[in-house]
Amino acid sequence: MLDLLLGSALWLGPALAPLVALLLLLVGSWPRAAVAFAALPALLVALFAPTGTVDLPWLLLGTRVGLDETGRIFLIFTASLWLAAGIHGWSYLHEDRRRATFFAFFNTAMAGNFGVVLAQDAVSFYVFFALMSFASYGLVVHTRSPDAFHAGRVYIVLVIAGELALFVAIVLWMNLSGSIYFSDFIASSTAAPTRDWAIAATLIALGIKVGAVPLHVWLPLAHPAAPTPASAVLSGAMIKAGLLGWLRFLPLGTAAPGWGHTMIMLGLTAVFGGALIGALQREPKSALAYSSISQMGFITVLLGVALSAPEAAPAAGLAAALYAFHHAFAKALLFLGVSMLGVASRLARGAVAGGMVLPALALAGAPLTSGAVAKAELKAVVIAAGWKSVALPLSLAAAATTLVMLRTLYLARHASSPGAHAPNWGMWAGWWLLVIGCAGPIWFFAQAPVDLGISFGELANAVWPIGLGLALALAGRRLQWSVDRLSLPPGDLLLLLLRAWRGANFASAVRRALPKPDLLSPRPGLALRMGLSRAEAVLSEAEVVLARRAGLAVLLVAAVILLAIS
Amino acid sequence: MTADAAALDILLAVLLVFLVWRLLTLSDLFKATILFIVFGLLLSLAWVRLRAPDVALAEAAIGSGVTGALVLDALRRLGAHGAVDEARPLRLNLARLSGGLLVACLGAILLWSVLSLPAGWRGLSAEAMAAMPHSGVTNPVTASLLNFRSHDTLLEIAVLMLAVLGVWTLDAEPKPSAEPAGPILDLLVRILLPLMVVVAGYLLWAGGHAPGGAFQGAAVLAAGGILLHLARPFYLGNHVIIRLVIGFGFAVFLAIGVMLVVGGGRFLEFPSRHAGTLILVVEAAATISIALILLALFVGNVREGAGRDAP
Amino acid sequence: MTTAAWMEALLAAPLAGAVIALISGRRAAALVGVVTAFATAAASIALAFAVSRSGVLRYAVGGWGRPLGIDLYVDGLAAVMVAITGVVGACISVCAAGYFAPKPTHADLPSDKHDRAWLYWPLWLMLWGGMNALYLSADLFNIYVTQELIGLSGIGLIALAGGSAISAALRYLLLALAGSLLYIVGVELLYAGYATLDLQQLRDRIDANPSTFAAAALMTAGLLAKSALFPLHFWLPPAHGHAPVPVSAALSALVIKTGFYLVVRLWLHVLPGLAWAHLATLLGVLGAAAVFWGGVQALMQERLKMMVAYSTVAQVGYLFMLFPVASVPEALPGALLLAASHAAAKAALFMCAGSVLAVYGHDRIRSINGIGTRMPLTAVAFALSGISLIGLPPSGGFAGKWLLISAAFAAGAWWWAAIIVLGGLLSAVYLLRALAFAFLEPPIAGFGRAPWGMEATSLVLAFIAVGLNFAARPLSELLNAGAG
Amino acid sequence: MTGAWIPLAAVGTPLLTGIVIFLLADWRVALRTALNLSGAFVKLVLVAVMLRGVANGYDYSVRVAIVPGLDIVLITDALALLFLTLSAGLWALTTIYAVGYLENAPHRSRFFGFFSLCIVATTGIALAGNLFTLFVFYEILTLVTYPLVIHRGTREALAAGRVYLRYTLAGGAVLLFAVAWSHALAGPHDFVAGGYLRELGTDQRLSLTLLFGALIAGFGVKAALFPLHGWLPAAMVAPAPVSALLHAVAVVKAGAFAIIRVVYDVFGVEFAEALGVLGPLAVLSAFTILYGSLRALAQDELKKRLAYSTVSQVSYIVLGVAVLGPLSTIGALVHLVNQGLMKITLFLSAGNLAETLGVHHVHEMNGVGRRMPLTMAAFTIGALGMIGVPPTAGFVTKIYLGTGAAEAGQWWVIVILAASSLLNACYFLPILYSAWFQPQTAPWPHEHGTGFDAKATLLVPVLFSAAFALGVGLFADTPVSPLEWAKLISQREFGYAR
Amino acid sequence: MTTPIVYASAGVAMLCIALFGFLTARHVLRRILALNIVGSGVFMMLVALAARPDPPDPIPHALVMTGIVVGVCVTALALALLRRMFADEGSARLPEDREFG
Repeated sequence: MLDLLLGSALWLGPALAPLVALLLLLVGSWPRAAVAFAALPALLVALFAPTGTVDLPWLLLGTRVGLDETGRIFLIFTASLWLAAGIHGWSYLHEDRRRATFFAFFNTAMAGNFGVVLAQDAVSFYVFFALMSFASYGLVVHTRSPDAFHAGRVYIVLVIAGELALFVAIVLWMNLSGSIYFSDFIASSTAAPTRDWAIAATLIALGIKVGAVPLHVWLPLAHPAAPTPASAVLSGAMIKAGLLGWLRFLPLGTAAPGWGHTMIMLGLTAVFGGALIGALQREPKSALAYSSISQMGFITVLLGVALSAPEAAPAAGLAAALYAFHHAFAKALLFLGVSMLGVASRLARGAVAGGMVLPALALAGAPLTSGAVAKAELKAVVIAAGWKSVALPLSLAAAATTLVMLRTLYLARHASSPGAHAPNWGMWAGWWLLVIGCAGPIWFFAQAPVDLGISFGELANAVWPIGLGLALALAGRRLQWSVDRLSLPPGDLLLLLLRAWRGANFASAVRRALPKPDLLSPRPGLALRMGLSRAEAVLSEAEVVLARRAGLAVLLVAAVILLAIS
Repeated sequence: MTADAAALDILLAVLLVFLVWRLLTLSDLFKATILFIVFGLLLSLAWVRLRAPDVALAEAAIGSGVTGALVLDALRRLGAHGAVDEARPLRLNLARLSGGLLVACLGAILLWSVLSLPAGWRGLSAEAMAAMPHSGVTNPVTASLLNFRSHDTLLEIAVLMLAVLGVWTLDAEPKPSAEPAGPILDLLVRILLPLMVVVAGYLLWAGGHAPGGAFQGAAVLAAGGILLHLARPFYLGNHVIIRLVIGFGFAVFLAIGVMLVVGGGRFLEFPSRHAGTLILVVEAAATISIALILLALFVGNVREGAGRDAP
Repeated sequence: MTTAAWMEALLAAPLAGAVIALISGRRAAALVGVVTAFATAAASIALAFAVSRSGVLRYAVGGWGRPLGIDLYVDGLAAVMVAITGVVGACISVCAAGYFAPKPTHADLPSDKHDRAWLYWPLWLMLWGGMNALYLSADLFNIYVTQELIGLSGIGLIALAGGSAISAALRYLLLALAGSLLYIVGVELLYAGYATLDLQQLRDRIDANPSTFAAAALMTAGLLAKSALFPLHFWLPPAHGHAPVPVSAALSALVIKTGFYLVVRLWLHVLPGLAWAHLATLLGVLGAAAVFWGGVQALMQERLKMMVAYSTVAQVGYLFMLFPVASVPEALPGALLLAASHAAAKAALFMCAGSVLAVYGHDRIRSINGIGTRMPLTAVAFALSGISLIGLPPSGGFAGKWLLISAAFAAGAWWWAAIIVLGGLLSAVYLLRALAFAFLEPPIAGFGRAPWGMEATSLVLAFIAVGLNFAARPLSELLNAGAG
Repeated sequence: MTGAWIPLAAVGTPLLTGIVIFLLADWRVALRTALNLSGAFVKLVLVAVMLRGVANGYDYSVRVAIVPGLDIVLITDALALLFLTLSAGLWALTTIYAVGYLENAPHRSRFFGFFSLCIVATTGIALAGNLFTLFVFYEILTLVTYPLVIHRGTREALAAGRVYLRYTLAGGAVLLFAVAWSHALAGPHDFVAGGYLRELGTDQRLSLTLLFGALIAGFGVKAALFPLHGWLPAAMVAPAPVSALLHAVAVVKAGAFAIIRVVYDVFGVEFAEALGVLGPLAVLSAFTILYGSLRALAQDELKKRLAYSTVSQVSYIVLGVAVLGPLSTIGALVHLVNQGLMKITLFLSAGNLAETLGVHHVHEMNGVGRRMPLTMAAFTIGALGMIGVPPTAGFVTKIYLGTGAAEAGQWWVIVILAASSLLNACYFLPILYSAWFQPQTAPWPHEHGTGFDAKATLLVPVLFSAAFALGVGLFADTPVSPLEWAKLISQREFGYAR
Repeated sequence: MTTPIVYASAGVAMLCIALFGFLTARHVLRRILALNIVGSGVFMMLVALAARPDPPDPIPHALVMTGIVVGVCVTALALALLRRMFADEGSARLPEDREFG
């Protein structure tokens, strides 16, 4: 009993805390600010709680929550990001009259996100995932601008699609394994014909959240549309929920080479496509969003490798978690920086700019950054799994990342976010928290007793793509390629789709296609009425004739009766 | 059976059929009605030939007499316009053809039934004869009517009452133009009326042992009333006296029937010792009622001052 | 008291009441009528109990016995019919006491007729007595006389309404007379063949020869004309539609059933020796045709009373669907239950129409908005009796139809079941079409009041019609008591 | 059994309430309300007693003979109680709601009288122990709901009532025929888990198939299966509590419940499968699901949209029945309750909007979330549940239907479920979007009062039902939840069938 | 034995002719006459039947007498109705027969 209570408190509490904190919004002035710290329990649990699981059979269809090592990594960065974004956001939005609304959605999404990390069964995962996804809609459309609504619409459509796919995936996995617990999923038969369908559904369902090509179209629209703190968690934390889902659902450790290859191809496409399109953006946040697509492409490749080579799966899982960790802090820091850079005072601007270079470098994989470690780990796994051919493109991708980072910094410098105000203490606090998170690993690695094994070769390996990127950027500048002229609006594939659909609004198409009155609802039409009155005339006439021939009728009946009985 | 008797029968039969044919095809309904009365009288003859004098009397008095008078009276009220039927019954069309065929088939079957009857057909005559000593009367027809099948007769009197009630429910009719009674009619009434009352009384009394009985007597009585009405039109209305007299016969009959039950017997079970008396009482009461009923039917629902003119 | 005593009472009481009412005239007729009605109704019910307790009884009127005398005979079938007549008759009497009250309270009877309204009572009691006599009789010719009694009193009652009821009454009279004559021809043929008029003796003596066939055919045709089975129904709607309300109720609810009863008696109890399977089918087909014909006609009527009258045409059709499945034991109870609930429901419906007529001054279906608000009792009665007529559960109509349908299935003839079901739908269409207007807002202001007792009586009858749902079991027991 | 009076009392309580209410004058508000509520409460208590008893293995069956061999039978198996509990609970809610909704409306006694009778019929259907009893109460239900549908008395309402009757009576006629036929085939027989017609074997395949078709056609009218659904949107002219009752509790559920009885307890699901009738039924219901959703998309009138949504949703139940297997059975059964809770929430919320703001159409709903946050919150829960968003009630259903379909190898059903959810989202999310994220663009059509949200009598039932709709999903596996009952029933069905 | 047969046959003939007359007639008065004659035809068959044994069977006689009386009642009522209808509507035919010749 005690275990149960303790377990619930430890492993379900973090997810519930943000929801409980919402109650604070109802009360008076100062305690409301505590809403911003709703992620603190999660962080504490992530850092100090033991691993383990607890079963709550009465909840949903039999809930199992708990913490495992992968979950811990995810929870650490997720909670940190939400905490930083919360603190930052509370101050960032202090003039916004919809701040309470914002935090309602923010905390709900936060709860969902933590729940996703802590869930150990498919159903509660699904519940928290939905909670997170739907609540995020409120973040995306927070500004209520047409752009935001457009982005929101695209977002929600894909959320729904993702939910459906996830539903299908869960149903199929449950059918395959006979259980709703992730721990049983792996054991499910590899021979079952539906396994492929299950994997496909999983890839689609969570790929939407991850921003995997070609399901990424919502991401460059939605992430920038949200207020910056929300963008930070969307791009930094929530995007990883999809990744975690992959880790949880996919049968890593069993072979699915076809799917592995597909994922590698799509991942590489995302890596390069995302970066290049990102480099052609006009909005810093759009560029960052594309960068996220690109970065998640790395992880997609990693998981693809794991699926095609089962023995690499454990290492790949760890590498993916590490990469996610690194990307989360870096991307969140960049987003916050974007909102602060344009409006900060000169002195502060330096600090912010400096703060932004750090994650930019990390993303590009510069030595000594978290990115370098993560990338090294990633490449090691890829190479170990026998995918040497992929290693080179991955290195090259760093050049593309450098490009997009440069572009971002360039745009951020010149961007002015309308309505933004000078950073106040809360914003700084959140920002610093992320800086620590971003730089911390460096410190951690520097202190590490083990040899990091950073050889020159590896160093060079890490640096040359950055150099290439810089060179490309400089060359472009020299050649006066006007990025502005070449720029692509965010949304790429979606735009094509939308163009195709324009003028053929779906709803109105449906409306046109279906007959207006119900096919079968009876409308006693004019024809029927006329028919009735005609029938009436005929019948009345018949009765008159009968009456006139009354005797004959009687005799006829008698005759017929006689015939019938004789 | 002698040949001339047979010839008479055949002649009578043919005549009857011919009359029927004529009266149904004549366009003048007045003539047709006269033929109908003649037909009724000839029918009485036929009943006599069939050894049914009671029926013959009833036919003459009621079937021909009263009905004829009623029809003539109705015709008079319909006037010249209403008395003409322009239909031509012989003009054939499909309906008539099929009707004719059906009727012909019916006739064939009925004829077959008549002809196929075994020669020794007895009916219930033996049973009736055996029961006669207990019936209280000696005329088997009276016994049948008022004892064996008294239930029928009770209801029959009810039917008579109903006819009057039915006539009373109708709106009053316009008074027919009062014609002064001729002196001959007046004389006839003066002579005939007492005679008719006597004849009626005789018929009633005779009913017990000879042809006659309540219905015949009542018909004669009613005929007297009709004559009187023709000579000096009067209107009956539905005063309490009239109602009492009309209901009297039926009430007495029913009361006796019920009394017999109360006395421990069955409904209408006349004890054979008192059967004759009871039957006579019933017949007497019935005669008065039936006479008035028939008269009321003839007089109709015409009241002085209450008449409404036809549109 | 014994079965015999109740039989005597049932014969004598209404007739005595009639003659007393006749003699006592305008002032006391209604009182006499209502008292007699209740006494007769009580006797009817008592007879049913007596029969169910002690079985069938043959009673020789006058003590002669068949074949010379006239026998009365009561079995379950007769007792059921008498009981139906008794209960519904009592209700109709109560309704009539208000309707034919000396003071003019209603719109459809011209005021100059009020001084003749009391004639209703002797006529109605005669009618009732005639029906009792008919049901209890075991003699072919006696039955003829009772039919005439019924016919003449019915015609007199219809004529009470005057106006266009006169020609309707005349038509009815001619047809009834023609039917009676055909019947008499049949009686003659049977007497010629078997020298008896007693039903039971005929049953024992009957054999198949042309004149028997002819007799059966002629009698049946005559009876069908009187029970208004399609296509001999044409006289019914004008007559029942134009008669005064209690009269319509009595005719439609009760009188029609006499013809049906006689056909049942004839074919199930007297002539089963004849091979009549084809006839049974024929009657069923005519019944089915009646169901549809009457239903469609009812749907097209503009006047409530006419609609109800045509509904009778349809309902008679159901009864005749008994014959093709009569070999199944459930069929007869089913048909009788249907007859009983139809009697109650139809009487109730006519009274509802009468109430509407009295309150609104007309009975055009399209303009009776809001009777549900103005006359809730009537609306409820209408709805309940409609439910029974349609055959929706719980109602006597439902139980009856259910039994008939079961019988149809048991006889392997599902199509009769289908027809019964479809016919129920058809009746739903026309009844609910009318009923819907009851709820239409805003209510039209009426300008009269329903005669006292009419609304209440219609409600009682409607409840009876619904409550008959639970009568199936006692009814079959009563019928079995009759058979045993 | 000594407890036999309890089911009779369960039927009798609303009956008595209804009759007494009919006799009350319209202005006796307090007395009527007290009667209504005490009736509802007594019924809840009775249901609770029975629930406890049945869980402990008591049997409360009652048998009343109508004709020799033809009985009215009331049984209290788990399935009966599932439906009964739903009806009892929602009766209470809807009654409270209706009291508030119909304040000062005319003909209230009539309304509440029929309302109670409606519950009588529903209770009867729930407890019916044989096909005949089921049919009888089913027909009674038709009759007593008709006055509710045409309660407003407008010509439009009458037309709708006509449509309603046309469908239901035709269905009833088919049913009468079918029930009688079943008696002819197998004699009167009580419901038996696993079915009793299977004793006939598949030799009579044709007639049994036709019988199945006739029964489904008859019950399918109320369950609004595809070609027979036309009455449902038309019946939307009725007052909101009626719509709620029609859609959530009484009518459509009665149809669906009856279909469950037919498949499980008359034919037996495995025998039905052997006859090959489940496949067509599944296809039909799947088509209905999609058709209803597509139609709902095109509706601007809120209640009409909800009505078509019902058409679609009720077919989930039928679909679950038609897919062979314990899991889909659970899905079907639990949806019986879940759909009821969600739909009643939606309808009551819609009623609140109409009553408080005069909002009847989707295009009038811009910004309504700010004006009536609680109502719209309830609506949102209902709508998300309809889509199947976890952790609402609808999600539980879909999971079970989906896994059931997978279990049976009917993969296409999963596609149907997904497609339907998508369509549900397409017609519900725009509503939520306008309500929550759009500013008010036009004055409310008929605003009554300026208080917070709707008045309490309207609001409380909505919130309760919303809480239930959420709760049965969130706490799906608690011991007393509908899901557990559904599992019990499914176990029973498949336990016996094997 | 020939007398009864002769009259019975005449009765049959009367019955059939009158029945045909009833079928074809439109004027109510003639129809009433026709039905009366149909009745007479039946009665003649009955009485002819009764005349076969010796002494004659009294039962058919009783039946016929009852029939005659009932007949006159019906005729009287029919005539009264006819007069009423003629007074009200100006025609001696039933409504359905009025427009035809």
